[in-house]
Amino acid sequence: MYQADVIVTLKPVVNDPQGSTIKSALHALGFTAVEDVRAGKLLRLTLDTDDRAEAAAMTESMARQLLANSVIEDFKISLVALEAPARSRRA
Amino acid sequence: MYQADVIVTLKPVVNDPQGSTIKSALHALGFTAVEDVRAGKLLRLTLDTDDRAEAAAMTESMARQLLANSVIEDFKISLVALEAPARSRRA
Amino acid sequence: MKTGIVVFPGTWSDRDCAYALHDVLGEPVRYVGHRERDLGDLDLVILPGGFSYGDYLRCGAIARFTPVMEAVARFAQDGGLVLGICNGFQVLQEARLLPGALLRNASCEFRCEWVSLRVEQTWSAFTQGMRPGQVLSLPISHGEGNFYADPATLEVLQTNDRIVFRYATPQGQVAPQANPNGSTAGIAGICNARGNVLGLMPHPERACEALLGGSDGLVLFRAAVMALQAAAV
Amino acid sequence: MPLASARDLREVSLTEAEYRRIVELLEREPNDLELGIFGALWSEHCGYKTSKRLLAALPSGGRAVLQGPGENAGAVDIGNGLAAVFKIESHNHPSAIEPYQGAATGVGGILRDVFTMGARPIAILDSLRFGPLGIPHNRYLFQGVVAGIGGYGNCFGCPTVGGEISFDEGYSDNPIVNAMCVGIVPHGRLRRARAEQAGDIVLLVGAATGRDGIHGATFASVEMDSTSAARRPAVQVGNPFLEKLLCEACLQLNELDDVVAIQDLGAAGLTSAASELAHRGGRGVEIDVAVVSRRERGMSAYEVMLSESQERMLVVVRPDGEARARAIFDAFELHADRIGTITPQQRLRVREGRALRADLPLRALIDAVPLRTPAAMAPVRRAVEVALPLDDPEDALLAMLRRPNLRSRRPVYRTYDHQVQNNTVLGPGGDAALLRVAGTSSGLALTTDGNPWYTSLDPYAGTQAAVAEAARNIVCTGARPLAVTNCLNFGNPERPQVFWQLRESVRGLADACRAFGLPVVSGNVSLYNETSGRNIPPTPVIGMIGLLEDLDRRCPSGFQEDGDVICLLGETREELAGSEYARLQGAPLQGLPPRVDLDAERRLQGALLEVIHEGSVRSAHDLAEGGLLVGLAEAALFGRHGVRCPALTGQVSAAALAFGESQGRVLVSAPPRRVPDVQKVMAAAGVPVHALGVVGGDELQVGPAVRIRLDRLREAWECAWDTP
Ligand SMILES: Nc1ncnc2c1ncn2[C@@H]1O[C@H](COP(=O)(O)OP(=O)(O)O)[C@@H](O)[C@H]1O
Ligand SMILES: [Mg+2]
Repeated sequence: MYQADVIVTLKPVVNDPQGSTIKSALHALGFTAVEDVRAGKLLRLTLDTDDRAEAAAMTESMARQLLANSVIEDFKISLVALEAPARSRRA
Repeated sequence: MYQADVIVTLKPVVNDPQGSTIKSALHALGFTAVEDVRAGKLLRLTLDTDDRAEAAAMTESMARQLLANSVIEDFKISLVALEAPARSRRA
Repeated sequence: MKTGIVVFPGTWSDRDCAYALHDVLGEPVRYVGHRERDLGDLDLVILPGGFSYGDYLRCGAIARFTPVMEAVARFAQDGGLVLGICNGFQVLQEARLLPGALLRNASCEFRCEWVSLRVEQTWSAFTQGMRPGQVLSLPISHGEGNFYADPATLEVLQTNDRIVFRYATPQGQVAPQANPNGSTAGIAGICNARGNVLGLMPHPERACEALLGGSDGLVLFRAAVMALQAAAV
Repeated sequence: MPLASARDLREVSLTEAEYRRIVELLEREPNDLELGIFGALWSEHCGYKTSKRLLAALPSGGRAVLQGPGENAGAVDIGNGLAAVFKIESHNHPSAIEPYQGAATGVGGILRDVFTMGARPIAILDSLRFGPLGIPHNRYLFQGVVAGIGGYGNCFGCPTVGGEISFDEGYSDNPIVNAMCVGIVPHGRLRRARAEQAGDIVLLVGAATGRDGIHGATFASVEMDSTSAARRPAVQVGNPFLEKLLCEACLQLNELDDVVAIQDLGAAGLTSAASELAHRGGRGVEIDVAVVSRRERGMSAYEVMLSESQERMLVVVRPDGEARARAIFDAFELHADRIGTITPQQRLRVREGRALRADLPLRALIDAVPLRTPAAMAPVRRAVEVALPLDDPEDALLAMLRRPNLRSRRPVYRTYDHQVQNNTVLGPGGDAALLRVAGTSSGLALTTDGNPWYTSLDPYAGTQAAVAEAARNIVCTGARPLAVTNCLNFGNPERPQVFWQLRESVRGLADACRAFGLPVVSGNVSLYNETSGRNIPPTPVIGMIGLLEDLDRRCPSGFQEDGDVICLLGETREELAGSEYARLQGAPLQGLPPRVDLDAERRLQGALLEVIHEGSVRSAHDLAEGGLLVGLAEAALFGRHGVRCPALTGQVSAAALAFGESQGRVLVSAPPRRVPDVQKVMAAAGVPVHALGVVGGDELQVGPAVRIRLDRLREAWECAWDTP
């Protein structure tokens, strides 16, 4: 089992209304040292494979096809091998 | 300058309609090895401080106050020291 | 003119579109399910508004992979008329049938209100018979209608006269205070190079009767009828 | 010697006497699961044990009533063979801890109550109360709740067309979030959730079941370890997308004759839904929890039976119809578990595979709920004269228009889709919303009303005022009031003053509805709105629907034409207690609220309908919070027409004249030649008419003291929400 984290962020040239709204809210709370906020997404996938290369290829392909839109977004993948949790261990 | 990434995820016990819908979509695309999808948020903050401890404390406090709701969400912080980018360098 | 109205899981403007075309304009319509692959009998295909797949992940991202979208792509390729309204516009972009993307509204809030649109070109299938500079009053209802395209794409849209509608004041002035969502250059609707595929954020199907506040939406649907009649001759 | 410890009982909110009663009814000790089931069904939420006796006094019958209280929602005839199905419900507690999801799932719950009856939801209204916006936490709650309501309704595709919002210290930390939903169904397709035939199949459709909303944190310790509390989410994430699919599927199922009942899962989940469904039909039900699709591993029978996971439905079908029903679920990509059957014995039997886990008589669970009548105590009240100065009426008016309680709600309702479905004739912003009944020329008028200050001063009169105001709002559109739903939001009824408030309020509701001939066909009670010992103000919310047979006879609330004569209908008294002006002046909340004269109100409303229908008036706007000057300003701003009036005169103080909130008053405008018609009808009904001035210009001008350009008025009225 692998856990694949896909972090999807808006390309730097695309402006980020959500980030700016959050930044203003943080300033209003007194966190004036915040210079910039960018909002992104995390998609945490649990993959039923023990082959790291396969997990990586699969995730890359999912990110390209569906999880990120290349017109506006970039993505980054990180993989962690998982101990199969007790609940999914098969007898 | 520090960059603080705050990853906000739904607590494992909370239902994640978005995650399950994305999972079905991935299955429909043929990625049947996907066992689970959980959707979360990334907030990438740029902080105007060179003090790591201060950056950490500030981010923690922002996450608690605004960025995550502890009733349904968990958060995780990671910090990276930044080269001050040209635009914010002061003369 | 026979119109097909595509229904994705989560679509909700399907019934409103059917009402506008069938009940108000008297045109035959049929619903097209998201798994259908045959659009052979249709002249116009509408991708209506709504929250296909809950707008989870990104608006339109999941819907674009449904079987019907392959058929829509072929249909557009063959010159059929395709109209994407609101969520339908987002689906068309995700499917790369139209360029650009729609970001979260600059206010970060959903907006449901009447806006004024300036007609920017009159050569596409959906604007024939309109006057350049004509102002239409239509409702919007979206949280992610902030049009974005990179500079090169914008340039292409501009030079090929593919920007169809811009948000404007009731007097027809394109101005920041008339822009409800922060769209680049006030863009509310664009078409493809051939002019047979149009995507727009406002809801013409909600503006077909004085009783509900206005009937400028009919101008757009009638233009499509005219374009088809002209093509048939 | 009972098996259950005091702690176990506390966790299922049962008293020892109630426990003894259970043992008596069962003639044995209940097991843990059974005790949990009793706790749930005998709870305030499901069993209405504190309010049931009071609610029995509400009038609920009448010619138009197709379904009174007792089903998922009430239903009334609206002509053309159609029924309107509607109900209001609270989601206060979840909204207090997670405002977005709390409010969103509240909307989800009320939508299900309506489409469960076979009706297509056509409108949502939201009635909201918060603490003052100056306090950041209240602002956070406000923003989250509004976003959650829009988030769910917009995605689902049902327009949010009305509601109300008010702010008062009494709601700090304990917001009130009530949502009302209205749907439409042909009479013959109105569906009741009752299973009358043994052998029918019970399907569970929609979301998988998780450990959501299970009470009794450490109860049933045998089955749960110490980490179980951490495993229980306090709030759920709403899934409006799934709900939309469920709705469309249910509406299609409703067309099948083999489908005998549809019931949503709400409070106490499967336990309550299955029991009520079977009990209403005089049958029993047997469920196998092992078959239920789960979100998590290791859930016990107790957790499955009491889970309150959202977006789930029970569907009962004839055995022959199962395949047809499944074809519909498949088309919507919904999975359905066959979890049980309807049985001849009137019992709830819960199995887990082979093992029988619970076996309880439904009569004991549902009919035998022990009712409570707590002590009631009226507070000591004195009639205090409230006299207030009015130095600068112009400044005062601008300040009033900026008040969070009075300012324009547009920043809120423009975040709600209020047009989808193409029937919104008058959307939010006026007195009541008006929706076309699709396929007909008639309209439905919808409103919610409630004034916490009047009910604080006098819950009986305040509740009557709410009914009267709701009816007046409906009548102002030209529609005739038809029926009522209500949500009773109160503090802890174990406190004698709170129970007294509840009792008085229900009495006021009953008396007012009787006087207007309006049936109460549905409603909801939310008690224990108490935070750190502070109870909310008594907050009954009235939802009302009205019928306008001919939409061409509708009436807008804003002034329409220059030269029209503005008339005030009704009587203005020296009534400032509980008013927004009193709050602006910082006066303490004391005195008697504005008097409600139900007879005068009825005459006014009857006469107003007459002049609207004969076309004598071009606009009608009811006077409520803020009184006459605020009402004039609103009608001017709604209609984008100025106003010219000579100085106001009357028998009362300047402040009461300008900003007093006497009930039973409406502002109308009429073309000069129709004014005599208005006067004649009003005279016949004994309703006072005062010609105030004329429509025209781009200013609001009232005597020499008030002269404000409309754009300045608008600027004040449309100020941003976060201006405290
Ligand atoms: N929460 C809300 N949701 C939708 N509409 C609202 C909401 N609150 C207020 N409105 C609309 O704003 C208008 C004015 O509200 P309010 O001041 O409460 O009116 P009234 O005093 O006539 O009841 C009404 O049309 C109402 O429907
Ligand atoms: Mg009103």
